[in-house]
Amino acid sequence: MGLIDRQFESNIMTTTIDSAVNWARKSALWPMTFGLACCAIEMIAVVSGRYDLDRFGAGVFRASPRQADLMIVAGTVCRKMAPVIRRIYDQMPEPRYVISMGSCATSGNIYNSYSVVQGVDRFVPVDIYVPGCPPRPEALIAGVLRLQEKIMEGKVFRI
Amino acid sequence: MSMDETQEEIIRPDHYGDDDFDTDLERTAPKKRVEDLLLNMGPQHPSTHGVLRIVLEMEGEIIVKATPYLGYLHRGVEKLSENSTYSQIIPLTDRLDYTCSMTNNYAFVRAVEKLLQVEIPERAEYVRTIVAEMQRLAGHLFWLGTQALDIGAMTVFFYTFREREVLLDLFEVLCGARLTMSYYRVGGVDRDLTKEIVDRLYKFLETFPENVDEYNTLLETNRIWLGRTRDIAVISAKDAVSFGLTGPALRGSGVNYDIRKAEPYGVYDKVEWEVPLGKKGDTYDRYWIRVEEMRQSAKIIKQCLDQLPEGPIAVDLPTITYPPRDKVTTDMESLIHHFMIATEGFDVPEGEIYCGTEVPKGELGFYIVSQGGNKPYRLRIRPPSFIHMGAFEHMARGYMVSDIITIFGTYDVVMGECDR
Amino acid sequence: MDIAIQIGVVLFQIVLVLGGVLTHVAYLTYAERKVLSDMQDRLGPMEVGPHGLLQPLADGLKLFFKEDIIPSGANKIIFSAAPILVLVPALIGFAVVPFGRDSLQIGSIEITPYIADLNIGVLYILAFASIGAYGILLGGWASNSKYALLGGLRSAAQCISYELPLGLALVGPILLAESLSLKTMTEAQGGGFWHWFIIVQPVAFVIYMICAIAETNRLPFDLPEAESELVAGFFTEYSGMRFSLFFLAEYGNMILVSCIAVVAFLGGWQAPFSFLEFIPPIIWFLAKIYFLLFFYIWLRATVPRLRFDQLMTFCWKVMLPLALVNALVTSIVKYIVT
Amino acid sequence: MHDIALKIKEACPEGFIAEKQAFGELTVIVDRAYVMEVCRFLLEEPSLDFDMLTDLCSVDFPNEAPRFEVVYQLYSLEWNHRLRIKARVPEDDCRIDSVCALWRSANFMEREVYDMMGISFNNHPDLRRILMTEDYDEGYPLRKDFPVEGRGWRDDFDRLSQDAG
Amino acid sequence: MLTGKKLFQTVVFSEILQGLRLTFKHMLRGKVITQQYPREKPKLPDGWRGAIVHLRYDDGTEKCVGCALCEAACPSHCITVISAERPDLPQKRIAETYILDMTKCVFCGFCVQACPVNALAASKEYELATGDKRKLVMTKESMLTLGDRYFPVREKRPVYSGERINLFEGLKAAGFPHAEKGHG
Amino acid sequence: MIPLEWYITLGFFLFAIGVTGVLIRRNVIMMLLSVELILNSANITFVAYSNYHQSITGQMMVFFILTMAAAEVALGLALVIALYRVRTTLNIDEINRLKW
Amino acid sequence: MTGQLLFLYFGGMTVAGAIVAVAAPNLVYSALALLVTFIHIAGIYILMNAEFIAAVQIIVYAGAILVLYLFVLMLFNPRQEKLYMHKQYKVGVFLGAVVLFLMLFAGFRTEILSLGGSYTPDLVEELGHTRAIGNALFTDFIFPFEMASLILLVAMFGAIILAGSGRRRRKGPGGRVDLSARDEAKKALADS
Repeated sequence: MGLIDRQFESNIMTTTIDSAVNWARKSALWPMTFGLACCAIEMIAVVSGRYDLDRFGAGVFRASPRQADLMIVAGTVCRKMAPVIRRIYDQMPEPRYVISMGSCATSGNIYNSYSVVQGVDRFVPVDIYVPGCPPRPEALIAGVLRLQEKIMEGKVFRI
Repeated sequence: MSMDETQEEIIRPDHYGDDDFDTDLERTAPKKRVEDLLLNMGPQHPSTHGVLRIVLEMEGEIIVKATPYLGYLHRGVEKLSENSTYSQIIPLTDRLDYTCSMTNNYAFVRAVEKLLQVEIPERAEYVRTIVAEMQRLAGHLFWLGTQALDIGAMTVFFYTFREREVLLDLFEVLCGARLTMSYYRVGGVDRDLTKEIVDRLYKFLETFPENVDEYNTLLETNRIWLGRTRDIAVISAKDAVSFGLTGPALRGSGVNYDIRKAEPYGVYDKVEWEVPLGKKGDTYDRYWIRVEEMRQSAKIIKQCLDQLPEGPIAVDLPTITYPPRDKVTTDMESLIHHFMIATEGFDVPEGEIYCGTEVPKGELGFYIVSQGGNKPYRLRIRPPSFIHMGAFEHMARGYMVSDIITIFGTYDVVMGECDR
Repeated sequence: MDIAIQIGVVLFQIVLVLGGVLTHVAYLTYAERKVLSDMQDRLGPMEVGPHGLLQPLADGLKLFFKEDIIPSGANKIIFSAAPILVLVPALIGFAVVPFGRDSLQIGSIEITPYIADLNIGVLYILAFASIGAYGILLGGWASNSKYALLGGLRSAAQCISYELPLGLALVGPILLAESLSLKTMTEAQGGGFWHWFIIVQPVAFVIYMICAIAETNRLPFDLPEAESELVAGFFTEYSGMRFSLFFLAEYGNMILVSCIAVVAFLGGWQAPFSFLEFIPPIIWFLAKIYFLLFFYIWLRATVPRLRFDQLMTFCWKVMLPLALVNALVTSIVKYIVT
Repeated sequence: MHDIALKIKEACPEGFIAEKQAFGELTVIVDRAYVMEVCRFLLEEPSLDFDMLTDLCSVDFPNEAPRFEVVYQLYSLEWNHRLRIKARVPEDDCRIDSVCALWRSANFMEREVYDMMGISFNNHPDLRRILMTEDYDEGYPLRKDFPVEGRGWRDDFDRLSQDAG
Repeated sequence: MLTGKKLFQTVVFSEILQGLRLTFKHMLRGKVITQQYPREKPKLPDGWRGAIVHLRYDDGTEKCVGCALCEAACPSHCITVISAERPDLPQKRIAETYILDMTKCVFCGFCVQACPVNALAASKEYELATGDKRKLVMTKESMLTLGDRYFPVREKRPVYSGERINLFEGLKAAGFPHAEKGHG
Repeated sequence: MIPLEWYITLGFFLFAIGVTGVLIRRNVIMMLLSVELILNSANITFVAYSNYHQSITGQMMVFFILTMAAAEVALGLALVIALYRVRTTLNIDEINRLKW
Repeated sequence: MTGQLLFLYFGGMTVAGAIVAVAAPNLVYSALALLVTFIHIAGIYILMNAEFIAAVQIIVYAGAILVLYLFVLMLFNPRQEKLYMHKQYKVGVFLGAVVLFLMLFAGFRTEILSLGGSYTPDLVEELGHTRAIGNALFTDFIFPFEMASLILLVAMFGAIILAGSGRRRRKGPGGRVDLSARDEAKKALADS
């Protein structure tokens, strides 16, 4: 995202380029290696042979936030961890997406306690919520697919 | 290196100044000559499998000090437990060690049963043992896959997860969930082993040893793997005991301590199996022990399946377990018990107990202080991972930075259990 | 006028080779994911285009439109220059690689199957390969991050160290071919696969392959970018387009070292048997390269990663003496035979 | 009276307060001033040989006179027996001797007790908060008077970027 | 001691070659275990614990009687029940408001077990991903719709022929303190 | 054909710049780098004369200078590292004592 | 003509790079500028029909020597230095200029005789530069060659001893370093 973003009027040309760029973005969603708790195990399972997130071009897990597009917040977000998540989010380059995976990240889940943040959306904008404790790998894939739909709806160049 | 040389090396920065009159130099030369490099790993770091932060103090590539900072996944389980009924704690224990959640359930219900002093039916004991061993398989497979992935052997990860998925499929049929099963109940288990599951389990056990061989083809004799794990994170038996290590981490050092043998529970005393022991206490030994434990678990499951008796899967104590479903709508007594258990849970006599159970990571203990009533007064979880982390610094000292992942992986630490 | 035509031809050749190499690089990433997943009992990219064929395109396009961050503490000029400093040496080496036998004649214009035939071809490639270390080193330094700096230092140390046995392993074929030109080297191996230098120089070939893997930072030598230790090595702080340049360079280097291996040991574009010569030489050349690339990926699927000190020890205590002994023995034998 | 309890009483009569047997487990209550002495005896006496400190935790009894209770779970690999040692700590002088010198596993567990219950340990090498942040100032979560939901810290995101450090 | 065979194995990298053989074998065998999810849906077992739904009797009336046992049994306190008398049948009670916060649900199945009338069931619904968190707060209506989709076969409404049991009286008689709660 | 003088002049320039570098910089590493420049100027001159005289001796000298440069850099940098370890500075003005 | 233009480019870049290298406040910039210089010097060698020396120039100077410098630089991790030049840098520049002037003066006053040796461009064309150099190196110059290798060997030992001193630690199996001596020393330091 930079100078060219949302600077042009909507016409056939920009619409086509828009959909091409959106297609590229949705087809190469590189997630970040970012597991917090239980859901991380299912996130790892999503990469494994049975579910194989790589089929959607999203199997390239990058360890550095600079190269990632998608942050899957997988697990309980504790107050001690919150600033770190925020900083990692800040380090990611635009366009960046956040999936809140599992009940813990969405709302704190069963852990209504002194150290658990009641939902990651309190300090990071979340694009997709995937409920479940933990969600099945398929549910996470469904979340990624839902995110892809959302990306396709987005506007890149047009006003 | 002799003692004197070291002293010279470390003291030297401070020692000019005594006989020095060059004030200009005094100003410009810092006191400490070689700055130890501080490297902060985590809390989000690909190899920590969770949220651990380690601050490494290094001299070149050598770790001088490795301080673990915990608590990034501290969820207050102990505090929450004090406000939940005993049955409501079961889902909380699921999420302690989430790679093998049912063993945590087992540890907890065993502790409560010890307090309640109930005898559970034989079939339930068998089912519990089978399921706990299946979970051990799943947990060790997970460990093997991720440890191999960290050291770079990515294919092993996919192969172990292939078997793990088969197991999880079985859990799905048995408990209705893949990871956090909440399967064990105080007084028994939730659902019965069906014929289908037993058959599938037999089929799985047939091919499982071959699959273990497959991982070993890629690892066991591979010189790179040997180079990365042999003599890494060595801990002597004495130190291991002093640090309170349990499970494979302790047995790697050659200490024969397995609660399943020392204080048999379930049906571990009715089946034949062995406790694999290491010699050196290095990472390779622990790897070997876990692989061997998988074989032993498979053996245990097979024997249990062969011996599996018929009978109920939970005690029929109306004060503890739900009455049978069909009776609730017809029988007044049952309905009342149903209501009481659903809303109030069950009352537990006053007392305090400590009950340790062998989970894949080590000894998971529950210390329950009850003052009567349906909620524990104090529930203390003795997490093996947390105590293993205490030995981290001791084990990491003197190794290279690249070994950090190996050293970290060798305990099989799960942060959910470590931080609770 | 002649000069203009010559320049035009060279430009055409450059465009052709660069285009070919970059296409190969793009689809090498795809092939890597596919082969890896095949070996791991899974499918790999499937949904982007038929069987995921458009995946490299999507990746490239996405990276191109991604925000490009220069970290606040970074040295902007060097930070921007480093990826180019890595990529250019990787691509420039292709200028001397002979891809085929026959020149293409269009009227009076002759298009050779190589851009240039330097009589110091091997040295030329080695010289530029050594420049690649700068980009890594500077990229790591300019990022102003400890992880990147450590990764950069490690990577540069690795590159420099493994360049020595790599070069020494090539001494064998050079002695046999009595030339540093890649074209002459290929021609010296004509007439059946038993003339290929791999037959008489198997040790050199093994040393070369191992060092080439180390040079290109592939598993089991992918220390600089070992995810699990140093996050992503020297390019930890790079994002978007600059990051993809590093990626391109890595895969470009892979193809380049395979090209040299094919030319120096596997007879270049020569067919293994004379009756198979009806197949165009370029096909043979590509087939050999593909085999070597497949081997890289195959190895990646199989072995764990070495530790840094083991890596260096392996280089200095095993590879270098072996390569030296090999060069010595080769020269002595060559002296006796001729 | 249990053998082990008898031995403890013989070895350290001033420190021994009571013993309790329930659910097949032996509990010995000792005076907090003599915890170190008793523990050293338990570790070094060959016929007891409690070489593993399985667990160390604390319980809060807000309505009783010495408010806190520190609980040690000991295990002997050699003899395969377990023992629980308990010592009461009053609220106004919330400290007890550290047993880090005897069992190295005590280090982290004592830090946890300090973090969660606020009991200080004398001679502990590195007594800092372990699970909560080091500047956490709402109190000690496992005390009974601490609300489960905490006192607002979990929703305090003012210093989000600076905290990351 | 380095025997001849061992030396040979070390020199030719025999164990790495074995590993290479294994991976190559896997590639050739092509036993792919991947399920192509959006196209191939997983076959979930009957006991799978997905989203919690409400059930109906065969005559279309809902089973739930609003007893709030699920609320009490839920470990994560994600269920809220407010019960009321049915206006048409004063003796019968229903849940006037039934809210299940899916974002907090742990899918443990305790509520299903607690329900005395089998009004709750765990469906196989798991594709709940959404961009709007509010959609995850389930009401009785949405749960009934889900239940209709997943449990098309409905149970026959039981007809109580015998003496009518007064549950709450019985509970009170048993000294059960929270019996009043059932009345809402 | 490029006249010999051009090469010689280039060599002179490099030499002068190298000398200046040695004289004006305070950093030990920088001084060593300037010495490299001086060596290179000698190399250029050698090759130029060799080319002009059609003799290979000059080029041979380049090889030996290269060897010497490699030896110099190895030893020089080792010294710099040893120096830095003791004095924590690379500033030549501060490294002015005979005794460490 | 083309050759002269090329020379002007290469020579200009060489000198410019050298000046930047000497004058740049940031050491890394200096090293980079020097890299530019070295590469262009290689270009000049090619103009003089010495392509083997050109390749060696890049491999040795750019690929080894300068990388070593950069390595050491990065170990010390320098940033911009404030006082990177001497106080009397003007004197230094002046001296440099004097040296240049004297050399130019002397150089252009001297008449150079063309000796016309056996090493003609035709010969290079026929044999190849590499072969010519190899022939010379291993016949006429074999003694200096061996001496050079000896010098390198000595330098290598010297470098290892100098840079490695005080850094050696006892390494156990698996690369573990025994740090207990360090601990005791530190403790002794703290106690005193």
